Amino acid sequence: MLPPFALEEPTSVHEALALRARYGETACLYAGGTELLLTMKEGLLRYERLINIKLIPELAGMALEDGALHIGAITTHRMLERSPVVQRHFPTVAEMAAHVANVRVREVGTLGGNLCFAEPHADPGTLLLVYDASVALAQQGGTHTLALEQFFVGPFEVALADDEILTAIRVPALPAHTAAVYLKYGLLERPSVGVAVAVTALPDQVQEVRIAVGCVGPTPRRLRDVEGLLSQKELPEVRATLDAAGALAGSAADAVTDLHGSAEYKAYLVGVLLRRAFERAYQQAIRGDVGDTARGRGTA
Amino acid sequence: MTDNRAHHGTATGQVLSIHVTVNGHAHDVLIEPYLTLIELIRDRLGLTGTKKSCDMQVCGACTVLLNGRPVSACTMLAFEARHASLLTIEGLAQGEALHPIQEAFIEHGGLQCGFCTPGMILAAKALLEENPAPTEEEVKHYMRGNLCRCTGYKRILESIMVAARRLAQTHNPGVLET
Amino acid sequence: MEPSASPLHTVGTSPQRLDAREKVTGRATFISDLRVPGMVYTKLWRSPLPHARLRAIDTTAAASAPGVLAVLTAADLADCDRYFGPAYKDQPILAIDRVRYAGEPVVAVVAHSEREAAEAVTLLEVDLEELPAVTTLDEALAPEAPLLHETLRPAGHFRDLANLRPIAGTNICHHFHHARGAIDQGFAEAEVIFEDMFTFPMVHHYSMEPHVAIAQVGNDQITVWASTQHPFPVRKELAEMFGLPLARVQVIVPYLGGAYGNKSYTKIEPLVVALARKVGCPVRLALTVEESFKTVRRAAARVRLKTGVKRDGTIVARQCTAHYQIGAYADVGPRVAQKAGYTAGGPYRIPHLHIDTYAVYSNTVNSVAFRGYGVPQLAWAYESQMDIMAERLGLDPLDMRLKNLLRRGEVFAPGDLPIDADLPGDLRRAAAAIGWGQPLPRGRGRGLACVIKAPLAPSVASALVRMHADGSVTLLAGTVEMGQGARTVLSQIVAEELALPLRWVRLAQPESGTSPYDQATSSSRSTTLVGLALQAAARDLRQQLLELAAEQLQTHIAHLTLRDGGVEGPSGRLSYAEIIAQHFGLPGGELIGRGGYRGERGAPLGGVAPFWEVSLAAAEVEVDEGTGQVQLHRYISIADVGKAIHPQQCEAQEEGGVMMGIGHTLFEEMIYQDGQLLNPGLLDYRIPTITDLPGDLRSILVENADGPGPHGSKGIGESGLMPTAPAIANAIAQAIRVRLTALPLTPERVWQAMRGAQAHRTA
Amino acid sequence: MRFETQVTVHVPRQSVWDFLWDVPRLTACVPGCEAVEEIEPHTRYQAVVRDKVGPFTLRVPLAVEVLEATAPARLRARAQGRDAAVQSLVKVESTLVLVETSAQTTALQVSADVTVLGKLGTLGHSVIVRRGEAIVAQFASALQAALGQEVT
Repeated sequence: MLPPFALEEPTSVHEALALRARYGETACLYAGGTELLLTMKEGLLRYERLINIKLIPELAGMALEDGALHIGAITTHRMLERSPVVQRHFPTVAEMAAHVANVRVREVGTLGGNLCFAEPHADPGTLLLVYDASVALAQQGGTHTLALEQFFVGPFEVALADDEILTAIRVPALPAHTAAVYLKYGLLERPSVGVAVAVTALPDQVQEVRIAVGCVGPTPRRLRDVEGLLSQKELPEVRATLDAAGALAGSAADAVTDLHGSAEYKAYLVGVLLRRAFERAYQQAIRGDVGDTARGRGTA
Repeated sequence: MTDNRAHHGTATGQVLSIHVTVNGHAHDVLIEPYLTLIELIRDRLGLTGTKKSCDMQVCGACTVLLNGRPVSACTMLAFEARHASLLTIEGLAQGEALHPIQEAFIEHGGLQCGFCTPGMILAAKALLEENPAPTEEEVKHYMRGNLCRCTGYKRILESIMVAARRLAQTHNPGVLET
Repeated sequence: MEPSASPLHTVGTSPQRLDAREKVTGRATFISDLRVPGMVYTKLWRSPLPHARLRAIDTTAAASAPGVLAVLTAADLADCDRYFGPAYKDQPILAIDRVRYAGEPVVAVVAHSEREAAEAVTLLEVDLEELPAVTTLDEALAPEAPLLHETLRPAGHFRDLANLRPIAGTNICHHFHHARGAIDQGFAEAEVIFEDMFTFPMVHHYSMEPHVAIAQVGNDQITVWASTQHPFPVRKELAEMFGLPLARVQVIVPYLGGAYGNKSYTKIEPLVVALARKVGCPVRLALTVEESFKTVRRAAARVRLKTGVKRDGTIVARQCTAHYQIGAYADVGPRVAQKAGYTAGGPYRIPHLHIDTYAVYSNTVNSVAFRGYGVPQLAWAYESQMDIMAERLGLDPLDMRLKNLLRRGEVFAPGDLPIDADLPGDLRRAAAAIGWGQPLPRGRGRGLACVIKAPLAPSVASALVRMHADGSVTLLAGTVEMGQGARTVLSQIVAEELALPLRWVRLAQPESGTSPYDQATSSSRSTTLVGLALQAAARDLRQQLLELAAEQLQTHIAHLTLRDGGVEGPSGRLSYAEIIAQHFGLPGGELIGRGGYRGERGAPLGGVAPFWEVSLAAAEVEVDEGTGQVQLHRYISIADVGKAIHPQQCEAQEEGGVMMGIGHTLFEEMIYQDGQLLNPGLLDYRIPTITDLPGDLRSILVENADGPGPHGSKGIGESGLMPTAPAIANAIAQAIRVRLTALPLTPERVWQAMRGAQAHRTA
Repeated sequence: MRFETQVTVHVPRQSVWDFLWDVPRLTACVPGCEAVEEIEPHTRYQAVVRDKVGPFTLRVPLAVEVLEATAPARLRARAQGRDAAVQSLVKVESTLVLVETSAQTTALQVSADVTVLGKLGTLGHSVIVRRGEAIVAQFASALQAALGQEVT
């Protein structure tokens, strides 16, 4: 049962921003509502108004723009999962989307909503970090972009001001000879550990490794120190470093003990998934079939 | 608490008039913006085939098809059904002629207590419209969000695989649609 | 019209479930779908604290909230007996003076809508004075532990609980002791002695439909539509609490959306009745899933086993000490400890046996009946220890079990039913089916387990078969259809006796005022024992038909047979309709057959087991040595069903049981912290999904027609989940040489154990 | 949930002890602590604490009770209250131990047993654990800062 609220339905970003400005904290943007409505049913959040942004054409649609994928904020996980464009050019993103929660949540939940709600146990943010994705934030003044990495502030907390709206997500294409892999792991409904790795490599030559970890810490984050350990190296050296890198990643992940498991175990799992993800990504990178799979729950 | 009630005060008045097609029948209903789809279906329209269990989009008991897409009625706002075609379990059979998925569930023991069955069958319908010849792995992946505590799933999986084969045989699965 | 000559001899075939059509079309009515005219709604204020004194309750704001009809506390219900419970009458309708667990109902708000009731609940001000709480076994058993109950009032409901043994000054509400042979002598004879401890967590039934009840009170009469497996015990309890004759309490039970024990005996019914009495209109209480989590669970257990064996693997002695952590109120906790304790030796020949089990109160959610009734906790221990012993003795776990398994006809306990199954044969089938002994790749292993359970005994069931003027019949029996398929199977049994097509047979939903008495829809007893009562009723009716037909056809009964809905003899055939029409002189009236079952008294627990529910399993797993994750490749479940009345449903029951068992084996656990349940919902409490289905899940039905039920049937409702945990743990031990003694076997536990073993080896 | 931390301040133990009873200044160190009123000197106080995790705000009127005051070494207090809106109950039992590390320096050991009951759990256990850690740490460093001014 939901506490009562009124509904606003702007049809343009401009209109939506005006409503944001007028109602401030007493109103909340509403897209898929999969997370928002749950917490409202629990009585944890009460708003006088929900601002439904699904009628705003500018927020819809996906397109390739000079190699980068432009994703409208109200694009659902299912759309990502099933879009031929995404499947062809960003197969790992499509695979990841295909394993978000369950099909009903994917049908309704939006990428923009997922990123803005910033529930720590989520998949998309982690993977998109290794693509150096960015978000477009509209204000009455105009729109500015922010690196996704800066967008995540804390659990349920993002760098989105009360008078702003996230309009789109931009996902740059991976460099040549690069493959990304997303592995997640968990026993409960929500993932406990998510590790994304993008590897740029030629046979036996690892040029660049990008690593992001999610679910474990307060927010998804890039692990640049760990990336440094593995980049610009010959394969044998990288393999020899993987255990150390895994350990470092584990501690850098800032895990806490909770219902998903002990901090110790989660830190360890980060290392395991990192090693497995690296091997897969490397193999694909040198085979030249970029992208590949984000694997589902418990199939690490 | 008083501050919360103040909240309501400002919000309660609004009523939305929506047009929705439910199981092929057109309805014009007045709803509050905060009414959930399951409240509309069960309490206002009296279609109690849609079941409520976990109330957090995990179990799938309240699965209904909105324009053919599976959604959790428990955590969806009723106004989202505006101008849409809604299919609940009551609308799946054509009178006394059951849908092949319903028949398969009966023949292969895909149900016991029956509480998860409406959602299970509707999710299976959405799956088979999207992927008429799924592998067992594809069925498992799609149906992961529909829980059953009685059957152990084996016969649900069988039922869906059999229904898929039967639907493939009937040249135009569309005829069974509402 | 004549009943069509559609195929008879339905027993042993798998006709479509009689409830299937309703259920796939959404027309089946569950209690949560019922609307009674004038019905109002209630929501409850529940204690956030695990143990506290109720200082004051301020209801003024809530009482004046929109739509509110009444705000009631225990004080408002003083005009009835406010306590209930099947073992002890220790549970108040609403908390009286004290709350004993986090989630205990304290105040009820009745309003015109659920929404108004829920809003008003948030306006209640309840002043609680926190008291020290015990939420673990250790805390509850500590010498100075705070006591949950100072005095106890036995309910006298169960014959086998005639002598409850609480231990004064402790939280132990029942101590069950059972011994055979002389334990000291046994251990003296033993060559090797094993001592191990195993733990089993609190787990939740998660029936898809949470508890719900609607009560209507008036004209000196109570009507309750209740989600209960036990309409008759509930009727008795309500009659006692509200001072009415049994005849004035009507408990009606439509379909249940799953139960598995969580809807056994009395739960929320007294509350809705009490509220309906106050507000004067029908009251509905539908629990949310979170509330069901705060209403029922399985008893957690800590089991200590000391087992003495000969080097050749012969078991000579066992001492079992098991503590069941029950909740704040006893419910059936004491009986769970006792009935399960009675079988703590397992299906094995153990000359010297010494068993002590205890039911221990704690400030947690009530532990109630749950499929397996305390046996899975003990089987987890004794079947795990069996493999520990085999490994240490250098024996094959299969051989060691075969050596000790009781044979058919052997005494289980003096005065009780001798073993009525071929256990070694069943175990060999399980082993063969899983390819026992064949080589496996690294990281894989196989495990076995066999379990025995004693059903409810002695029990009582009665039944009526009404044949209408056209020859069709209505069956009246107290069995609740909760998914197990009773309506179909019981109808098959009668259709068989009366040579009627299944379509002509209908089992009415249980209504305590009109359905004949049945003690319980539980303990895997319905097909067997209610089946016997209905079979007897059908035979009574059959006899009446034969006698009338003999008279009407002027021949002797011996020359008559029932076929295709009629009676045939040398001189001709009469349909049942014709027989009835001739008898009454008009196409009306009806014939009524009566039947009953009464269990045999005696045996150590007061009733002789009508049959032994035995269950065997074989599992093959693969362990991911990186993550500790366990993957189930194959699972074989063997159920001794005696005779499968409906083979498809017997196999389905098994499969469902196995998956439920996989849940408590691999991930299910209710987690308490600071006296509060942290995971009362599906985001953090994980039950099996279709992706957890083992690569190959097979159930094998053993049919030796050696059961007491119709056509030699036996009950198997609980069989599937009883051996799951030890079978899987034994497979894990074979796969990675690591032994786990605490459930669930989460990847983290497996990983920790692997690390521990590694450290141990390297050290 | 138990949280612990320790800070050292360059202030004699007695002055630290005195500071602890300077209610306005002490409560200024408690993150999110709004109004505080003294019900009974050195024994009972009423405070309101506000906390925020993303969009989730908690506003709890707390009844504070001093359980033990052993000058100048040890102070134990219990605070309890409930946020009706969020249907959650918060209990904090905190202990401050003052150890004289030198005539001029004192080690402050801060520990808190925090219990959060009710709906808030839905946010996820980890979120609450992190907030608890953060709050205790902030409190300790605020104390350090405030006492730092003392010496200058």
